[in-house]
Formats: sequence, C-alpha cells, structure tokens
Amino acid sequence: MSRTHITCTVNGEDTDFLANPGTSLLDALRDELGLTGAKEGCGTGDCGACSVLMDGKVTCACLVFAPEAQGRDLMTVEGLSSADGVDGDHLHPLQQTFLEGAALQCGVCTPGFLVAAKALLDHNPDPTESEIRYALAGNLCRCTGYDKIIRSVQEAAVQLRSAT
Amino acid sequence: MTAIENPKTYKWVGTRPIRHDGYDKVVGKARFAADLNLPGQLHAAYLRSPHAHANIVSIDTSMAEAMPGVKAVVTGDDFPALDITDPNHDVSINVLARGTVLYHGHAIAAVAATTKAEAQAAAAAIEVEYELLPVVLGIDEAMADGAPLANEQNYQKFVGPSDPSNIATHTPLERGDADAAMAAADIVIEREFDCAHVHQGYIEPHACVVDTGADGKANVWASSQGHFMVRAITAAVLGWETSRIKVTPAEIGGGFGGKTTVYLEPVAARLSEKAGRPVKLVMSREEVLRSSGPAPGAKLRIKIGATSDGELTAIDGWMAYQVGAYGDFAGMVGAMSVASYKFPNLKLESWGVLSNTPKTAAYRAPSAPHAAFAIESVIDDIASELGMDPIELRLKNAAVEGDLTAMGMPHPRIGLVECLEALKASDHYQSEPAEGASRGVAVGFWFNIGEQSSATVNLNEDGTATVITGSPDIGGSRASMALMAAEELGIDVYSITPVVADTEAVGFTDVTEGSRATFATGKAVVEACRELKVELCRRAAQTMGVDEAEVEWVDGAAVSPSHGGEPLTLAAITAQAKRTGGPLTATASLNAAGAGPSFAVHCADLKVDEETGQTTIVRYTAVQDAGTAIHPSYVEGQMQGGSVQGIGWALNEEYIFSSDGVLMNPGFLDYRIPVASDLPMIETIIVEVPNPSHPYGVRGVGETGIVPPMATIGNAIKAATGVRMTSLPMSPPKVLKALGDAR
Amino acid sequence: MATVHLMTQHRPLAGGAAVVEADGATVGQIIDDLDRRFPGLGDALRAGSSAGIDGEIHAEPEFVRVQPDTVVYFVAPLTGG
Amino acid sequence: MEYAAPTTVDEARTLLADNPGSRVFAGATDVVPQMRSGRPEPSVLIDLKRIDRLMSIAHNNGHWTIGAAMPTSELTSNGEFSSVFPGISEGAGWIGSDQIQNRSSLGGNLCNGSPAADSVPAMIASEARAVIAGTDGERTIPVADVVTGPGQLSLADGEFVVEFEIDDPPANTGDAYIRMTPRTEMDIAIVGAAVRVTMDGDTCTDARVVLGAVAPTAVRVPDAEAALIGSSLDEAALAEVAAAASAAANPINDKRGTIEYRVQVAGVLAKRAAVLAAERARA
Repeated sequence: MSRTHITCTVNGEDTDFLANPGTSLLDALRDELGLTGAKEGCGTGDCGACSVLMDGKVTCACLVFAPEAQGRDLMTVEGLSSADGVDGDHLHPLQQTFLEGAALQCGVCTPGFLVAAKALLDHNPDPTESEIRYALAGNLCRCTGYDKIIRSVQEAAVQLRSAT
Repeated sequence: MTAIENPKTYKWVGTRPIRHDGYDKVVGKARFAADLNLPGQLHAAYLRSPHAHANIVSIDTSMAEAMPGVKAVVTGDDFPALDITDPNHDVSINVLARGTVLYHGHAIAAVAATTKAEAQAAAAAIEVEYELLPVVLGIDEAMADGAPLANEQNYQKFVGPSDPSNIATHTPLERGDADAAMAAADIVIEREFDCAHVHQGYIEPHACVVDTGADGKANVWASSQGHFMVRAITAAVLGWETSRIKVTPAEIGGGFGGKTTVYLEPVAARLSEKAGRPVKLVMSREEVLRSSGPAPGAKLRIKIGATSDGELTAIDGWMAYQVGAYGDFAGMVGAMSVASYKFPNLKLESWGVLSNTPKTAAYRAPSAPHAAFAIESVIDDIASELGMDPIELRLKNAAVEGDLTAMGMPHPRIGLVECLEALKASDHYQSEPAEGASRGVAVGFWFNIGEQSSATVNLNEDGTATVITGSPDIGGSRASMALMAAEELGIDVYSITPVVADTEAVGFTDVTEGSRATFATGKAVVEACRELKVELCRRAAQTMGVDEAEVEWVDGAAVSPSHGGEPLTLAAITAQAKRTGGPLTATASLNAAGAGPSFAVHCADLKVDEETGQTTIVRYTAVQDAGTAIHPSYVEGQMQGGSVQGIGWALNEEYIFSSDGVLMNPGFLDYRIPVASDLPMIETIIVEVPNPSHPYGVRGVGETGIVPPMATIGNAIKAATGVRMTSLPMSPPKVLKALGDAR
Repeated sequence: MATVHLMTQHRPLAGGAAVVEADGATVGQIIDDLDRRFPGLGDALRAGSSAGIDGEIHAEPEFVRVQPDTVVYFVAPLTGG
Repeated sequence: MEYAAPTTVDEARTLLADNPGSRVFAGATDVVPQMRSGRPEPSVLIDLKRIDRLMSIAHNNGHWTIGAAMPTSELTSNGEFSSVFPGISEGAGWIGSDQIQNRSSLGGNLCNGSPAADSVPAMIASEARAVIAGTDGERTIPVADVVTGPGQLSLADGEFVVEFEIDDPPANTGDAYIRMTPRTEMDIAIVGAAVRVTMDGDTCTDARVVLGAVAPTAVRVPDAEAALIGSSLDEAALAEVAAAASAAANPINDKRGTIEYRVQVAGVLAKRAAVLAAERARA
C-alpha cells in the first residue's frame, strides 16, 4: 500500500505529511504531525474530542480521511492561541476564560470544546445560552455537567465582542 | 456559598486560583496515555469473545503470527494461573480469558504489530474453537434454584471456594424489630424497582504504553486512578516482583471509578517482553463499553413504615445487584449505604449476583445510587400520602451525629440537616416552578474513605515549593494540594508546583477513589508542610542567632520577638539552605482514618411531555456538604458533574443486551450520556460542616453528587404526572408506557 | 472490656448476639479474644471487616489500639469510585 | 484501499465503473463508523466533494437544485431555501452536531438507506427528485423511490446521486419536520414526521404526510393526507391524522424504541407537524 503525500496548512503553516488513504485525519495529525491536542474519544463522530477546523468549519477529524486534507486550511487546538489576531504568546480568550471559569476537569474533551466554541463565536459573536448549548452538543464532557463550560464561552464572547 | 459553621477564614483555602495543570490542558500539551509515542513502538489489538459464555476448546495463533508486521501474540497461557482465593484471581482472568469466556467482548488474545491495522488484522486471524455454555443474564434467572453457573470459578465471599455459586455476596443488616414496627405503622408503602447497568462514560478510553526491557524491567505509562494499583495488579497478573515495574501516571481523561482496576497493562507488558519493543495498547470506544466496567444493574424491593405525623419507623429492603461475571463487593454496599434517616427498626439484605456480562467496576459512590433511587422514591410517596412537604418529612427524620447508619455505627458530625435547611432557604426552593414544571427533591449519602497516601514537599532555592503526591488528579486535586500547601507555608499558591509523581518518585499511595484525594493525600501534604515549618523555624533561629523556641512561623516567614520581630521569609531561608544544613524537604505518609461522610440534597424542576414521555429539566440545584471547600470551583464542578451523570442515569443511559448477552448499544450514539443542550445550568450550594478528622475540615466531595438525581427526577415526574416511575432509566418509552398504564 | 458491635452476618457465630464484650489492647487482640469464646468468629472478622472506632473507620484494623471503654463497630470493607 | 477525488461527474462515473468494490462518499459520517464496526473496506474511496456540481445550490426555472454532497450546514444556513422549505431545512439540520453538519449531506443521508434518515421525510413530502448518474448517463427519479429497504437502494452498480431537484411550492404552502429523540441532539430519530400543507385561508387544500423510522423506508400516509385536505386542521381532523399515522406505522422493536412507542408517537408527531406546517403556510 503506497502512502499518499498530502500538502496543507496547519495552524497557519504550510505542512506536508504521508498517510495511507484510509488513515483518519485525526491519526495523521497525532501520529504524523505530533499534534496530539485533538483526542480520540469514540472514533465515530459522536464525542467531538477530535474537533478541528477545516477551512474554518468545525469537524470531527476522526471522520475525515487524511487525503481529504489536501490543500485545506486546518486549525487544531495547538493553533488557537495564535488565532483571532491574538498574540501567539498569549492565550485565546476562550482558553483564558476556560481556565478562570474552571471549565475543565480531566481536560480530555477541552481541546474539542475550545475549537468548537471558536467555530461558534466566529459566526455568531453573541450567542444565547441555548445557541451555545446546541452548538456544543456534539462535544461530550463527562466531568463538568457543562455548566462552567457554557459560562466560560459566554464570558469569552463578551471579551471578544468588546475587543473588536 | 453557604458557610454554616466554619468560623475559620483562610488566606488561600477557599479561593479559586487557576488550576496548575490548566495551561497544558487548554493549549493541547497535556499528555494523556494515548498521546505518548516511543521510538520503535508497536501497536496492539485484541481478539475478543463473540460469545457471552463458552469454553475455549482451542486457540490457534499460527496464522496471526505469520501475518505482516506481527511481532508478538499472547493468550491466557502466557500468564500464570493465580489461585482462586488470590485477591487478583478475577482481574487476572478478566485481563485475558483462561479456558472460559465469561461475557461477550471478553479478551482472549492480543497481538502487537508495526501498525494498529496490522495488529487488528492479525487478531482477527486468530482461530478459536468454542463450546457454548448457557448464558445467565438476569437477576431472577441467576438466583433461581438450579440455575446454570455464570462463572464456575465464583464462590460466595465469606462462604468459600468449595461451593461455586451465582452469588458473590450476601449482606444482611438488622436492628430493632422491623416486622413489628411495620405492623404498627400508620402508613406502609412498598415498591419494587429495577435499574439498568450504566457506564462511567469517561471520554478517554483506557490506554497505556509499556516498554519491557531486556533487563526484565517494565516502564509503564498508564491512564488510571492509581498508578501504584496498576503496578501491583500488573505485577500480580504477570507473576513478577513489584519492583520490576515502574508506572508513570499520564493525565487521566476521566475515571469516575472505572479506572480503579487494570485491563491493559499486563497484556502490553507481556507483548513488549516478547517483542522486545515498546507496545501501545488503546481501547476503542466500543471496547470500553463492551469490556470495561459498567456499574451494576439492580432490582430492589423497599418497604417503609411511618407514623401519621411522618416519623419513619421501619425499613425493610431487599436489594440485588448484578455485578457481572465475577464476584465483586458491589452488592454489599447497597444495604450499607442506608444512612440518611434515623430508622429505629431496619431489616435489609443485599446480594451481589453474577451474570454473563462485563465485570463491573466502581462508579461514583458505588451501589448507593440504586438504593437511594428506591428509598427516596418511597419516602417521597409517604410524604405525599401524608400531605407533608418532602423537605419537612426528611428534616424530621434526618440523621445527625450519633444516629446509627444501617451498618450499626453511629455517625460522626455530619451535615444532612444543614443541607436540607440550605435547600429550603434557597432561591430555587423558595420560587415556584416555572409554568408547567413540577418539582422533586431527594437526598444522597456516601461514606467516603481514607486509605494510604504519601506526600513530599520540596522547598526550592528561590522560595517556591514543589508538592509531590501519588494521587492521580481526576478532578482538580493538584490545585487543592497547592492551596493547602500555600495556606500552611504562607506563600503564594502560584509559587507552588503540584506534581503527581511516578511509583519510584513518591511513597506508596492508594487509588484516587472514595473521594479521598483532597482528604487523605491533602492531610499528608499538610503534615509534610507542618514538618517543614518546624525546620524552617529551626533554620531561621540559626540565622537570627536566637533560640528555636522563640521563633514562630507567621504568614510565610519566621518571626522572633527577640530578633526585633523582623520576619525572615521562606525565600530568604531557602536561599541560605546550604549554609544552615542543606535542602529543605519533608515527607509524610499516612493511612488516613476519619473520612467525613458527605450528604447531598438535590432539587429538580422539570416538564413531562405526556404525549411522548419526554422529560425536560428546566431548573436543577445541588446542595452538598463539602466540610470545607478547598477550591470551591472544583467542589462545584464535582457537584455539577455528579448531578449530570445522575441525570443521564435517570433519563436515558442504559446497557441494552440481546437475549444472548450482546451489548446492542456500544457507542456514544446509542449509549446516551447527556449533551449540553439537554441541560439547564446546574446551580450549586456548598454547605460547610467541617470534618473534625481533617486539618482543614475536608470531606470528600467526588461521589455523593451522583446519588440523589435519579430519585430527584423520579419524584418530580411523579409530581408532574401522578405516576411513580420505578424503572431506570426513565426514558420516553418507559414514561409513556407508565402514563398509559395509569390511565 | 471493650464493647464490640457485630455485623448481622457474624451474629450467628456469636450465638446470635449483636453486641459482645471483649478484652484486648488492639483490635487484633479483641478478635483473638472473641475467637477463643466463639470459634470461627475470628476468621470471619479477619476475612473482611473494617472497624469503626470513635467515629473513624479503620481499614485493616488489626493493630489499632483500643481502650477499655472503647466501642468497636465491625463493618464491611468499603471502597469507592 | 485507495482514495480518489474526482472533479467532474464523468470522472467519478469512470472511477466507479472501473473499480469493482469502490464506493462514493461525501461526509463519511456513516462510512467511517461502518468501517470501524467491521464492514468491508471499499477498494477505492471516491470523494465527491471536489465536484462543484455536487457541492452547490441554485434556484432556477421554478425549482431548487441541491448538490448531493453539499454539507447540510450550507443548506440550513441558506436563508432563502430555509424560508421556503423550513421542514427540509430542519430535517437536514437534525443530522448530528455542528461537526457532523459540516460533513453530512442530503445525498449521504438518503443513500445510507436508514429508515430514520432525518432529511428524507420532508424531501418526500415536497416530492423531491434525485438526479442519478450512471454508466449510461443520467436519470431522474423521485426521492421516494431511491430507498427500497434498510440499507437497500434502487440504484444500480455504478450509479450515484448527483443532485436533488425540488419544485417551488405553491403559494401558502408550509412544511415541517418533527422527530422524537431521547436526547435533544446527537441522536437518531425513534420516530420522525414530515408534513407539507397548502392552505386556502383556514382550509387545507393539499397535504403530504411522511413518516420516518417506523417502517423499512420512509412512508407516505395517504389516509392522513386525506384527513387534512378539506379540513381546517380542527381537533377531529388532527385526531384522524394521528390515527392514520399510527395505523401506517409498521415499526420494529430495537434498541432505540418499542413498536408500541413508535406507533403511538408517530400519531403525535404527525399531528404536531401538521399544525406547525399549517402555521407556516399561513404566515
């Protein structure tokens, strides 16, 4: 089986890697590129722990075949702190509000939530609580009961709105 | 936060700093076990049983061994047979079956290969011949006379191995004369309940990487609730000396009790030994659900008698817990967890019953939620029959210090009354439910445990401190350790680096379970800090040239009146450590007694769609006694997380088995844990009735929160519809059917 | 003499008594004393009990010291999630 | 297994014809879980998302054309389409989370062949057509005729759905899709009901009622449609709709629901969808 050469942009940098056609983008990111922030919680698109942005759209990297990434622009949690024009040395407002709001316990779902929340705020800067809850319904968290996650997204939305 | 009787004010304890492990977790750098890769690493995969109960007639691995990329294959034959009375016997035959498969998904063999796909293909090529055995699936079926055995190697605990049985445990508890009291009661209500198996549902599947070297030593990186436990069980299953294994704790992606045992590590260690290369072994979600520990299913019959003015006079209860294919203590705890009310007369028995289903594992307050669902439902029905407010009836009977638990032991200082009063006074309870919504309340209890912990505190030359413990952090315990150390030493919480160290870098520490980490390991941290403060004062006395007895530790500095009262800071002392006797470090180890029981009271407002049976929770409040909340955000987090797991258990989570014992819903699509859009905010009220057995009054908070939700929701559904739900989960089809039956 | 509360399942071994008196400076000695008077009870207690003393539960209580006026509650061992 | 990403329908058609055991896919939201649960791997995975025609939406000549591989998030965020066909839009919108919505497509949802597919009942209610490419060119058939049973399609080897056509509805028409799931999201319908009605004042002049997840395929319920036509959606008519829907339900017991439950709730949802569709038709 020959491996395919894939060229794409990951977290703002031109990147290339080799992968078998049936390899998931998630495995490619984790094993070929060493970006282990996205996690496999289910491998079937039901938990959102592997959420990444592909051309700005949030998706489960476990459902994407690696060759599909050809020419695409990808963002993983590792690229979040340099997104939205925030200085790369600092945290993204979502990361900061998650920390301050105690929105994580074990932390394994956190990268997926952060990426999905960014996708939400990118197209809906002032979401209602219900909109946040539905937008994050594809991300399972078993530790927090979601309360502090929702509040942290609300707070980040306020901060991002006031920054622009 | 409601501080009811904690008069102390602290500088750090009770504040909400950013958790020390938080940064790595929000930037994607935190290393969970599956995130680790070693040079030359192989990937492993299992062959699992397609039958729920069968003898293995033969296993042929030759074809698998010849497949591309395959470097090692193991079966049960690669492990020593432990004696049936060995405490690790059951886990050893669960890790890989020996001769008999006991449930669908039971591991039979494992393959290590260059890639995961090669390992999976080779595992599928292993040929096994089976001889099918009868499958035992239900509690009644297993307990019937002449029932086939689910596991011929099981015997009833405390009875003995001579008598194989489907019974794991039988625990009777009696006091007073329940029959007479029941006969004399003004009102008696009896109901039968059942609960489906549920899974802990941690988002991170079990994972490990093991590198067994040619020197015979194994380096293990594991995601678990206790790496010393992983070391001990791995050694026992392999028949190795404990010292051959070093376990480094990876970050753990949720456990909730499900990672208090071992599945992978002995298998990966043997594969690595055979292959001479590191091996990574990671479960899929399907494997997690099929083959790692669900919580027991149960059947319960509960009868409670009361006087017409609401005094509970007797309880008579029969509880049977389906503990899976192996003997387990889970069945014992159900009856023991009856501890919330005075009950002068009590007759309880609980059973652990086997079936050809996965080996159960602990899940947050194991076995208490089932019992509380049943008891709190019956108590609610008594309150409504008597026309009493459900909180008033509970207050009238609530256990206080000195009252007896079902085990017969008097309660120490507990905070149930304070929790009930706090809910009664809350905005939630004082407000009417929203239009169309109805309300339920229920109480939960959990013992909490102590066990062994070690801590080392190193003071660094720049005046900072490293706090090293052996307790995997599953909910924010590193932040708690840092806060207690900051309080003791009087330095900034961010000057403290809390670390969870490997089995060779810190003293033995039991599993993070039983809500014990902040209590017991915290106690060790405090003891080590206190020892350091004595040493700091001694060093300061040396520097100041005063008598040691004249130096006091105040607010992070040594102060001596005879030295003009000028404080010598911790940083100043550590900077001079070389001149005053060398590094400043202290270690404390203990076996903690005196874990403080924690009570919780929950309140739910919900709506029931009577045409579809769907329940929507519109408001939810959790009240819990934390003793002292070291980091209130993470105490709230435990309460909220436990509440939502309980809401899932109440409404939709269940193991659905086919008649031949195959789990039909082994994925997050059909094993329905709550999603964000299912829920309202979870309001919290922390009650603080300090535990006298902890220096800061800590009670464990991790588990109790899962105990009340099922009855809370069942009671609210009753208030909404008039129908008492007695079967978990209270899913839309069941609610609709119950509504139809009632019409 | 310490006062000892037995679990329901152990009472048949002590002639049905729920509460018995026993001598000993440690929980282990108390168990030995009980076993002399009620053969078999010692093994049963050691097979799996914790001891509740002064409001604190001790797992593996063999060497926990007791005073003559101590009340010992034998309880089943507990774990947690 | 190989991967191919054709950029034209012809290229895709050739790949499919030349590679026995190959399979087309759009979002892979069903393909990946199926492969993980042991379904045989295709010889070639043919990714349809680089073919513009399958990724676009247009409104021309009295009908809408929707690419079969276009992510449903683009359909639901298309304000004009969603205002005309709110029922199709909400059905498509129920296919999983935001993550799934950026991958799932009408073509994939239909061709997975699940009786519970959320976007299908409302498409059938609007008599949507599927344009199918095959070795001999293209043909157009009603969406209702594509799925013949669970996982079974009427498509021949080498055929795949290119796009859907939906005619503009008459004036005063509204549609709705309501489903029952235990959770609010991330779930598969236990029962789904789509209704489309055309109103003349308070009187219903045309109606289509389609149920999902209660039979081997999505089913139209002519008796329910007859009960609606000519009525003002009064209590009696709605009771008849519910009874007809329950009678038309021919479900199975499975892990997601019982026969009894599905039959009962099919009636409830049909009634509710009718009321909602009529509200929209009047608006």
